[in-house]
Amino acid sequence: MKKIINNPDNVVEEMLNGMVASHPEYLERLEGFDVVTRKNKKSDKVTLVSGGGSGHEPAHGGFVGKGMLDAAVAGAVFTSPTPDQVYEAIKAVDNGKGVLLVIKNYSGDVMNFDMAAEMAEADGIKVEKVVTNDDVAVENSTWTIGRRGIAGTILVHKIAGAKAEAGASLEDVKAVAEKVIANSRSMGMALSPCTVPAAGKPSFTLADDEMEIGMGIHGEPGTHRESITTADEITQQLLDKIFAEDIYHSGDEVAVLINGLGATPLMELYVVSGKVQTVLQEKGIKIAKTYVGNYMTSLEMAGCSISLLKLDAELKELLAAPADTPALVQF
Amino acid sequence: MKKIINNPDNVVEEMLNGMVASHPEYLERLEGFDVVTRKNKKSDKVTLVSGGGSGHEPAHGGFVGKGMLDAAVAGAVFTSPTPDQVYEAIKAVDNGKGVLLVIKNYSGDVMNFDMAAEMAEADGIKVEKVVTNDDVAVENSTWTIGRRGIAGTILVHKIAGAKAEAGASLEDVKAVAEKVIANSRSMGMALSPCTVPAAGKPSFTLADDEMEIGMGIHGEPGTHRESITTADEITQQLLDKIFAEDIYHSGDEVAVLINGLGATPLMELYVVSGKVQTVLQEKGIKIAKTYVGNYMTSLEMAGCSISLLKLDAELKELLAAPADTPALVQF
Amino acid sequence: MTAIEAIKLAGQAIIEEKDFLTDLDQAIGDGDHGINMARGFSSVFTKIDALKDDADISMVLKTVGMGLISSVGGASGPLYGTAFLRASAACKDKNAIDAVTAKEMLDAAIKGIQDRGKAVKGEKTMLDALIPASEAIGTGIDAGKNVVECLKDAVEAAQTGVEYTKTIIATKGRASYLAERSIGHQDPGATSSTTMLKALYEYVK
Amino acid sequence: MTAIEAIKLAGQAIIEEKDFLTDLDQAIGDGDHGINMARGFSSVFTKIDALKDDADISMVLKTVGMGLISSVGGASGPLYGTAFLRASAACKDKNAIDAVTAKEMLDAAIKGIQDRGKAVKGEKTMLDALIPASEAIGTGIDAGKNVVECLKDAVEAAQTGVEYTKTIIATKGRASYLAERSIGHQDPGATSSTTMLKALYEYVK
Ligand SMILES: Nc1ncnc2c1ncn2[C@@H]1O[C@H](COP(=O)(O)OP(=O)(O)O)[C@@H](O)[C@H]1O
Ligand SMILES: Nc1ncnc2c1ncn2[C@@H]1O[C@H](COP(=O)(O)OP(=O)(O)O)[C@@H](O)[C@H]1O
Ligand SMILES: [Mg+2]
Ligand SMILES: [Mg+2]
Ligand SMILES: [Mg+2]
Ligand SMILES: [Mg+2]
Repeated sequence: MKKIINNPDNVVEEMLNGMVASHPEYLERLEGFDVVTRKNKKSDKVTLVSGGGSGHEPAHGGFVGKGMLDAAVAGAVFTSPTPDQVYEAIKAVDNGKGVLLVIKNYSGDVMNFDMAAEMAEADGIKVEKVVTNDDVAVENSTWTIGRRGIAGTILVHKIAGAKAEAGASLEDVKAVAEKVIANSRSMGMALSPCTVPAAGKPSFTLADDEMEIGMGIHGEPGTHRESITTADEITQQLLDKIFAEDIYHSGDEVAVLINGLGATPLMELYVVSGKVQTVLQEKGIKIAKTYVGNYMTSLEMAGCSISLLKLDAELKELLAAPADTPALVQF
Repeated sequence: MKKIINNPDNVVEEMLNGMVASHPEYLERLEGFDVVTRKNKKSDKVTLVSGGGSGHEPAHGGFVGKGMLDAAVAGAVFTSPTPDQVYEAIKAVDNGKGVLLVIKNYSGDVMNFDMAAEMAEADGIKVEKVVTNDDVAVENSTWTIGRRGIAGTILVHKIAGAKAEAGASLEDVKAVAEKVIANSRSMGMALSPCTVPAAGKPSFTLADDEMEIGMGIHGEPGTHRESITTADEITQQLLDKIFAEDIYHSGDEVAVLINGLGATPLMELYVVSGKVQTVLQEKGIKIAKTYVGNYMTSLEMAGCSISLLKLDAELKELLAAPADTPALVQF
Repeated sequence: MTAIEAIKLAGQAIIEEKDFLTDLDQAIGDGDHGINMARGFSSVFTKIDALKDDADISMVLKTVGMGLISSVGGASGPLYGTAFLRASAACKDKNAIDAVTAKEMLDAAIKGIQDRGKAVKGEKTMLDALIPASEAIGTGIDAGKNVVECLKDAVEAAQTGVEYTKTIIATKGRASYLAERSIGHQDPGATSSTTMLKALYEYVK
Repeated sequence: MTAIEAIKLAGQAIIEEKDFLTDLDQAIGDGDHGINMARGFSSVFTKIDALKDDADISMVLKTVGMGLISSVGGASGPLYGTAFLRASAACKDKNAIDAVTAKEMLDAAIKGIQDRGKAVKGEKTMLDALIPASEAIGTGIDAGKNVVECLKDAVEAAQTGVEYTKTIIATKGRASYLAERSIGHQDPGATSSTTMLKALYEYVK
């Protein structure tokens, strides 16, 4: 395991300290908790709290700021934060307008955030929850726990955050978050695994000529493994799986997120993005906005995910709205 | 070699196409050349052209836009662009106010940009050059070719770009760029090498417990190799080398750039940044602004560099000025 | 027996199996189950050490439950945490645990896990160790066995349950993403449940 | 000889040595010298194929120089490009190259490389092959040798120069960053210069 860290058991603490110290204009640490909150809180808006295991940086602390999240809760690496941490985050940001929890669909995240919501509600805080589930690598059926939440979650932060910033009610912020969730899908692949610092060894192993398709952002094994092929073929394969969802059609307008998993050169992400643009154009799908970079990473995993979000007028406007956070600035 | 590409011989072309297609609001491709230019050109300002080998993305194309560069020229991977490409970039952006070339100090870059400047001057275009040389891993003496230009170059783009955007003359823009160069120093280390696509094999090899100190951003071997140690010790070592330059003293105010080399998790960069903040604080050096992320990468190299820039009132104001580019937005 | 000693043995057994549990979770999950549970029990140890000497069994279990909830995270944190809290409630004011109380406690724990996690038997979770264990205690009670004998049967049933998890597809938890490919692997949570039961039995036997 | 054929042989020799040159550059540079030069000559081939049949030596060399400048990049692009342009100027209107002209051309090339790169002999660059080569031609001329004999001596001198680069510290180019650690490695540019001289000699001999 090669990492620039001091101590696997202290890495989240040091990372959070470093993050807050690096961005004092944006972030504050909630004393005693693994929670970062927005520096210049606005007191008259619905607040958004998200979070999850650490190791996905800049998610989620990097998206705390104007027009996105009000607080992010950081669990141990790849492990959902505990309810008390989430509860403290909710209490820290609530201003009476209500709190929306943006939860990625994993059993652990859902249960821990649920417990926190119960604790906050017991205090009389209005709490609503949305659960993101954009990862089409995983089957969605009543017999499974449903699709996972991956990079598409960032688009929920962006759009629901903009809605809240604009002064919408908790119900309306939740509704627009649900709309993003319904209209976004993602699919990913990896060239290499990642190593949880405390585990000290990679989550899976791949031969020199192999890639993993549909793995999870916590190093969960993928749907299958195959020989590495060209960027164009990889991109087409990921897009085909997304298109199989029957959401994106000719004439639609979408946002695209080409997400690096942590160790992917931007050069490669741009090659993929170029192919995505071509394929969508051929399908008659218009692209309103493309994001390319590391948004929801998996430590030092090499690989990428592609996310599409179908836009309507409301989503398009909110996506374009200003955001001012350490990891995403838009004006 | 594991990469998400189609063809090593075509990767720069596809990358540039993908970049421009992904950011049509910011970038245009100069037809027939490996040059990206700013979309909404301002006709009454000094223009800035930079560039170098590819493989350092987002540098330099990602920094083309308002308040930074007007054009970036992309050479083959890790190879300086040819004079004709640079010449075309100069011609494309010049509006009569003059062009500043921001060149990283490598024999190849200096010679190719020099030739381009001669060609443009022969056309009657006013051209000035600055050569960045922030890398303290390399000795600077009259007997060597001097220090290399690495991540600190981005701070030149930012500050000289802001000066130009504010309407300063070519002489003044050049002067402030020189001031940044005189006051910025960087030092880097790597946990892993990188592979030039056309070469197909890594630039150097490191044992599982080794790190390379002071390597170049093109995979040039470093000053030495040692056993991997803690993030705190690595950070201290890099800072010690920077402090040996006798530029940064108690009472000074600086900007900090913690630069990932391409495959470094943001988590690790934040651990390093946290330590940098502590060390500077102990030395009585104030930090005006910290940047953390992938700014000047080396393909999929794992590792980081630390850059410091000593600020005066002018530099501080220009650093804080707005920028709107694919890779750096500030308002 | 003192409840604190028993918990310490269970926790130590988990900490000893940390790497094994993590390996199991790497194969079909995200490779943190051992790390999570070890972190949880380290934190629990500090908390029970701070308990008054006269803390009763219910109080100890409540401390364990709260401690796990606030330190484990992931899926197993709320599940085991809730399980210990419910077991605590099921033995309120008891100073000794007979077989019937043991079954009541285990059933309460199982109910808690199901309330939170909505899983049933056969979904490749900790329940596939715990439900058979509870059934075995029931059978033991019917056969007139004492609590130690019942616990012995429970451990055996849980171990059989762990073996059974190798044969089935996961439909709850992170392993469910693997569908058919989860077959052949034993469930980390069922394994850690069995480890704790076994430590308890070793202590009382 | 036709100049085009000679250039093609030199270029092919470089393309054949692409991996070797790149390996040399990986050791003390950035590992692209072979890639750069091979890309350059591929581009040059297209350009000289487009030349009129009656193109003279000077015209061919000019085309090579311009072609290398606009396709190689890095340090070697401007250096070799300038070298060929200067050699072209030095043989203007000549239809055959005798030993004296050959030396004039090589000296012009060397001067071009020095104008651009500011290096002298002993800095571990291509000059450590080219300058001895020129000196050897001079000695050959003094000894009354013809152009082929002179070229043979030039190749030998260049090869000795390449060996010599192994023994010295680089003070120009990317290898200079390595200081003492550049010792023991031969310079990629000196090697490619020698490769081209050798191909030329093989062609004319
Ligand atoms: N819904 C559920 N009901 C019961 N047990 C579950 C459920 N989901 C997961 N588990 C158990 O949790 C274990 C995984 O725990 P752990 O690895 O600590 O959490 P995570 O999956 O969040 O990383 C699984 O092996 C399984 O036994
Ligand atoms: N200033 C210089 N003068 C002469 N030759 C030089 C100079 N700098 C570099 N070289 C030559 O260029 C070679 C490297 O070329 P190449 O690898 O293509 O360029 P780069 O160093 O830009 O990657 C060196 O081996 C050396 O022979
Ligand atoms: Mg987990
Ligand atoms: Mg080069
Ligand atoms: Mg797990
Ligand atoms: Mg080179």
